[in-house]
Amino acid sequence: MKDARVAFGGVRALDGVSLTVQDGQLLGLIGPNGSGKSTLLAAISRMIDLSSGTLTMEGRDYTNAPAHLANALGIARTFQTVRLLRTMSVLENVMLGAQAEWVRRGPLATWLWLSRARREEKRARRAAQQALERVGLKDLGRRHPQELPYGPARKVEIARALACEPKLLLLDEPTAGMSQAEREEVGILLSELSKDGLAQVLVEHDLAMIQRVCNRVVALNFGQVIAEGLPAQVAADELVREAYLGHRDAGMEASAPMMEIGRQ
Amino acid sequence: MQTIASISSWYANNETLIQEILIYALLAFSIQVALRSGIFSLAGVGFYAIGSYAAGLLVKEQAWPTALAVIAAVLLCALLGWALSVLLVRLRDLYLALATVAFDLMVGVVALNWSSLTGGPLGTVGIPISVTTLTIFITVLGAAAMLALMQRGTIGRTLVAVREDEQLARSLSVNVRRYRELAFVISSMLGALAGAYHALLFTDIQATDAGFELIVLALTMVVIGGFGSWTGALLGAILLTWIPIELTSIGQWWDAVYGAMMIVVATFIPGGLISLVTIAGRASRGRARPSLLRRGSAAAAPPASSSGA
Amino acid sequence: MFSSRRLRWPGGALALLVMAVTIAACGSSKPSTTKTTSTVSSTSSSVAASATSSTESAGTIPVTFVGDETGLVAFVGKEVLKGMEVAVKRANASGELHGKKIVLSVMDTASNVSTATVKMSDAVKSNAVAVFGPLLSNEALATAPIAERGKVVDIETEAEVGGLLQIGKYIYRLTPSEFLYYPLTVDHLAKLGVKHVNLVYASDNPTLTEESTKLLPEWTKKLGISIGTSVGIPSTTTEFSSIVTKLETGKPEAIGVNMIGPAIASIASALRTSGYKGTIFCDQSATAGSLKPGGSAANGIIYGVLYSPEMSFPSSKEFTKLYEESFPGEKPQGYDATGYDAMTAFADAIAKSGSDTREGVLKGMQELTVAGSFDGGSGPLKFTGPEHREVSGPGALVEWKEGAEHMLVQGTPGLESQPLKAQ
Amino acid sequence: MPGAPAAGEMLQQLINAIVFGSVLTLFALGLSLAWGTLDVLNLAHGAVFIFAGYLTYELTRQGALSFVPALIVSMVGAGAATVALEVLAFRFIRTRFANKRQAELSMLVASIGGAIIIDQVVSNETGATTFGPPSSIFKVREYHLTGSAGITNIQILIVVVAVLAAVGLDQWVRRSRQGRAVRAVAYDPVTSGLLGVNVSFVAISTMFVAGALAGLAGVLLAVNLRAEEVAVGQDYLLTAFAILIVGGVGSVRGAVLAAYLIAIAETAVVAYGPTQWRDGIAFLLILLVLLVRPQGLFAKAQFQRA
Repeated sequence: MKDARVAFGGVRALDGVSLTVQDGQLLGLIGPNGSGKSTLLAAISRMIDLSSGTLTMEGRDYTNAPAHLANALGIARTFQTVRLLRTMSVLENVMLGAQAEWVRRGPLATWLWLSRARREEKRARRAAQQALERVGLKDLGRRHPQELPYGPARKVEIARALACEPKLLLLDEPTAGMSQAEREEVGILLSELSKDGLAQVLVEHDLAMIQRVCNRVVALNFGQVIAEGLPAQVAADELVREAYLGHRDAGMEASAPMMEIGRQ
Repeated sequence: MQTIASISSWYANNETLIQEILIYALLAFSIQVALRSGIFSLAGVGFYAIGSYAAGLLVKEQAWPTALAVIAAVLLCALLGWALSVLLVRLRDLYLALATVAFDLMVGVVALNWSSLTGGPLGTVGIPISVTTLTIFITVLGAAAMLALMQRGTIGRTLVAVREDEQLARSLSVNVRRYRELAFVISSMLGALAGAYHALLFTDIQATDAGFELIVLALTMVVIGGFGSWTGALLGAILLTWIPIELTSIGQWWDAVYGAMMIVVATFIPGGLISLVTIAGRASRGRARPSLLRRGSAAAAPPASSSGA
Repeated sequence: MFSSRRLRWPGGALALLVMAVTIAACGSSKPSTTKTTSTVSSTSSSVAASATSSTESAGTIPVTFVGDETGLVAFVGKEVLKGMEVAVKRANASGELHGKKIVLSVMDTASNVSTATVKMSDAVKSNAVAVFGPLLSNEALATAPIAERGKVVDIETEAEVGGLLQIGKYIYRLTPSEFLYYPLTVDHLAKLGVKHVNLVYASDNPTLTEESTKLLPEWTKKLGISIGTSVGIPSTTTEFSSIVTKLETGKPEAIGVNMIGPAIASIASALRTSGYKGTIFCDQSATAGSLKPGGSAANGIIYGVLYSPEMSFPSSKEFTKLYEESFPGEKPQGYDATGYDAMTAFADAIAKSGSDTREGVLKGMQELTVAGSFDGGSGPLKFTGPEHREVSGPGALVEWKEGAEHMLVQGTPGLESQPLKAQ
Repeated sequence: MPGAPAAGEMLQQLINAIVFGSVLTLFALGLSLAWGTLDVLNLAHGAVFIFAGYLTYELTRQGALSFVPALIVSMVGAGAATVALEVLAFRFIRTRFANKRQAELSMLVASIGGAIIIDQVVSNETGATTFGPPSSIFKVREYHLTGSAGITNIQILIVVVAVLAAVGLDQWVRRSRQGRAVRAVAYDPVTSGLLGVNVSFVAISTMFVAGALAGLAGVLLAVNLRAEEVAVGQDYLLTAFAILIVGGVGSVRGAVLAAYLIAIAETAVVAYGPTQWRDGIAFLLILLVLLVRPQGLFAKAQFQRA
C-alpha cells in the first residue's frame, strides 16, 4: 500500500500512509482514537475507496477492485464489533469464511451446481471445524452466536477469517473486551499464525499485547504515520507518547486514550 | 380406497380454491425470495401484471402455444426484473419497497392507458383456458424445490449474509450485487409465472388486478406466513386465500376480525406462523433450541467500545 | 448442519401438508359458507322458513346468489337480494312452479375476485339449479366461466361489461344495459335546448369509458349537441377543483359527470359553489344515495335509471306494491328491481320448461328468450344480444331533488335507443 | 379576446393547486412525522384520515355538534385511533424485535391490519356507500377574484390551517423540549432512553399528533369534498408516499415543498395534459427521485437515517 489517502468530506482520515507487510510479519497498528487505524484496515480490504494512492497484493494492483475481490486475493479481516449472523449456528458462521472460494463462482453455480455443491459443503464443514479448533472452540459449533459470551464470539470471528485461508489477515481490536486469559490465548494464536507464514495487521490498544506479539509496529495520528519500527522503539517514541498522552496538543481529547493505556 | 375417493371428491369440490392458492403461492414465493435475500422488493406484483398480459395476449392474439407463451412471459419479466434491479441498485429497505410499489402501480397506469395493447379499462377478456391445475401444481412444486435449494448450503448462507450484513458478506468474497440481482430476477420470474397462470386459467385480465390491494395481500401473506422460508410463504398463501372465504360466513365484521388477526400475528409472532410449526417440530423432537419468540439475548452485544477509525 | 437441515425442511413440509389437509377437511365438512337469507330481513321469513325446513326435499328448487353481501358494493348486493326475495315470494305464492318452492341461499363474495371464484365453484358443486352472479364486473368475468364449465345457468345482474355473454350459453344478463336508457337523458337535454356540453368520466371504468367516449358522442351528434371538453380521470381521483375549472371553460349549458361513488356529489357541489347554473347530468350509478351528501347542490341532477317507483307499467306497479308490502317503510330502488327481474325471469323459465333440473332451467331460459320478452319490475323487458341472452328495458329519466329521485320521463317499451354498442 | 379567460383559468388552476397541496401537506405531515421519528410507515394513516371524516359526519348529521366541536372531537378520535395502534402493536414490535428491518415489516403489516379494521368500521356504519357531513355545518361561499377565478372560504381555511400546522410542527420539532425528545428518539432510541427521554411517552404523543393531523386533514377535506367513501383514504396514502420520498423522510419542510410540487404537477396534468395519466405522476416521481436523489429533493443531510 503506497501513499494512500482517504478523505471524508474535508476530513482527511488517511493522509499519505504507506505500509508494506511481509509474509509472516505481524504488524501492530497503534494510535489514538480517530487516528485512522480502522480506516486503514477498511481501505486495505476495499470497504472504502481511496481518493488517491495504490493498493497492491503480491505485486497485483487492486486499488479499484470491488470489495469482494480483496478477499479473493487473500485478504481476510475481522471487524471492530462482533459481526456474527444470529440466525446461523457458530459453525455455519465460520463456514461463511470456508466457502468463500466456492462463492466466487457466483450465485448460479452455488445454487444449481448440485454435485459440486455437495462436495463443497462437506469440505467447507471440515475446514470450518478445523478453523474453530484452531481458535480453541472445538465444541461450540452447534451453538448460536447470541448464546456465546463476548470472548468466544470474538474468537469465532477470527476463526471465520482464518477459514478463508487468507494470505493477509487484518484484525481490528480482536481482544477488546476479553479477559486477560483470553487475551493471552489470542496472542499465542497470532504468534503461531505468524510463524506459519501468515501476514497480519493487528489494530490494538493493548500496548503490552502489541509488544509481546508484534514484530513490527506502526503508529498513526491524524491519518499520518508518526512512527514505525520495532515495538520497543515505537513505544519509546516521543511523538507516540505525545499522541497518546496528549500533553502538548490542546486539540486532542486525552481522556479516552488514557483509559486505553491504563489497561496495561 | 375410501380415502382416495374422499380426497378426490374433496379436490373436486375445492378445485378453484386450490387454483387460487397455487397461484398466490407463486406470488408469495416471489415476495418471499426477495425478502429472504434482504431485498424489500414488492416488484413481483408488477411482474404479475406484466406476465399476465404477456402470456394472455400471446395466447389470445398471437395464438402461441401455452408453454411457449408462459416461457416468453417469464423470460421477458426476468429481463425487465434484471433491468429494474440495476436501476434500483442503490436502494434499501423501505425506500426500495416504495420504489417497487411505485413501479407496480405505474405498470397498472400504463396498462390502463395503453388501450391498443391491453384493452385499457375494458381489460383483456376471453383468453382461452389453456393451463390445468396439475401444470400449476407441478410449477409450484418445482419453484418450491428451487427455493428450498436456495435456502440451504452455500447459497443459503450467502443470502443470509447478504441480508444481514452486506459489508461482512463482501469481506467474505460475496459479490453482493450479483446475489441481489439473482434474487430480484427470480422474484420477477415467479411473479410473472403467477400472473401468466392467472390469466390463462381465469381468462380475463383487468388493469386494476395488480393494484395496491394485491401488493398488500402478497406482502401480508409472506409476513404472516413467515418470510424466512418458502414454507412460510406457502402457508401464508393458503391461509390468506382461505381465511377470508371462511370468514365471510361470520357476516359484516369479518374484515375487522381479519385485520385483528394480522395485527396479532405481526406483533407477537415475528417469525410468522410457520415459526410456530417449526417450534412445535423442534419441541416434538426434544431439541431445545432458543425460541424464535424469545428476544435474542444480548450476550454477544458489543461493549461500548469507543475507539474510532 | 447439512444433515439437520435435510431433516428439517421435509418436516416442515409434512407439517404443512397435515395442516393443509386439516384445513381442507374443515372446509369441506362445513357447508356453513352457504347460508340462507333469513338474516336479511324479518319480513322474508316465509322464504327463510322454507329454506331451513329441508334443503333437498322434492318440493324445493335450490338457487344460490353468489353476490356481494359484504365488501365494496355491499349496499348494492343487499338491495339486489331484497328484490330477489320479493320475487321468490311472488313466484312461490303464484303456483306457477308446479307446486314447488324456490329456496334462495347466499354466498358472500365480499366483492373480492378470489373469494367470488371460490364461492362460485362451491355453488356450482352444490345442488343449486341456477346461480345468480356477482355484481362487480371483474367478479362476474372471473366467475362466469366457472358456471359455464359447470353447465349451470348463471343469471348476472348489474355487472355490465363487454365480453361477459361471450363466455357461453349458460350466461344470461337480466339487467338492461345502461346504454339503452342513457339516451333518455340526451333527448331531454335536446329538449332543454342544450347545444354544448362538457364531460368528465372515470377513465378506468369500462362502462363509463365506453359510454362517454363512444356512445354519448354519437347520440349527442344526432341531436345537434356538441361535446366540448371531455376529461377522463381515474376514479381514484380525490381532487376535483382543477377538473371543475376545466369543465366550466366554454360555459356549456350542461355538464356530464359520468363518475362513480362520491365523485358525482363532490363535483356537483363544487360546480354549484363556483356558480355554475346549467344542467348537470350523470350516469345511473348516482342512484341509491350517492347524491345524498351533495345536499341542495345535488338538486336538479338528471340521469337515466332502469326503474323508478313512479313507473306506470303494470308489472312495475306490481313489483313496487309487493316490495312495499315486504319491506314496509322502504322505497324500492333500481337495484331491488334488478334482483326482482333476475329471479322473476328464472321463475318464468321454470314455469315454461316445467323442469327444475339444471338442464331444465337452461331449456326454460331458452324458451323464455324465444318468446322475446317478459314483464319485470322495471317494465316490459325484451331479450336482445347474443342468442337473446340479455335484455333491454324502457328505463326512465329521473331528477334528484331534496334527497329523492323524481321521474321526469318514462321510457317507451320497444323504443329503446338502438343498442349502439359495438359487438 | 381569448387571452383573458385563459389567464383567469390559469389563476384558478393555480389556486386549485395550492388548495390541493395544502390538503396533501396536512395529510403527509403526520405520516412523515411518524416515519421520520419512529420509523413507522403507518399504512393506517389513510384509514384514520377517513375515520375523522366519518366521525364528523356522524357527529353533525343529527345536528348534535357544530363544526368546530366536531372538528376537535374528530381530531381527538383520529389521534386516539393512531395511539391505539401504537399501544397495541407498534410499541411491542419496537421493543421485542432486535432486527430493525423485520420490525419495519411487522409494523407495516400491523398497520395494514389496523387500516382494515378502521375501514370496516366506517364502511359498516355508513352502509359502504357515499357519506359526507351536511352542508349546513359549514356554509361554503365563493369569493370572486379577477376574471372567472374564485376561492371558497373552506379552501382559504384549508390553506391557512395547512400553513399553520406545517410551521407549528416544524417549530415543535425544532424548538420545544418535547420536539427535542422526538428528534432524539429519531436519532437513537436506545441512547435517548438512557438519557432519560421517556421513549414510550414520546412515541405515544408523536403518534397522537400524527393521527390528529390526519384527522384535521380528513375533516377539512370532508367539508370541502362534501362526499367521500372509504377508498379515498388509500388514494391519499399513495400520493403521500410520493411526498415522503420527494421531500425526504422526516423533513417537515421537505414534505411541505413536495406536497405543493406534486399538487402543481397533478393539477397541471389535469388542466393541460393527458388527464388519464394523472395517477402516474406520483409514482413516476417516486421512481425518478429515488433513482436520482434517494435522500429526497429537499431533505437536509442531518435528517437522514440511512
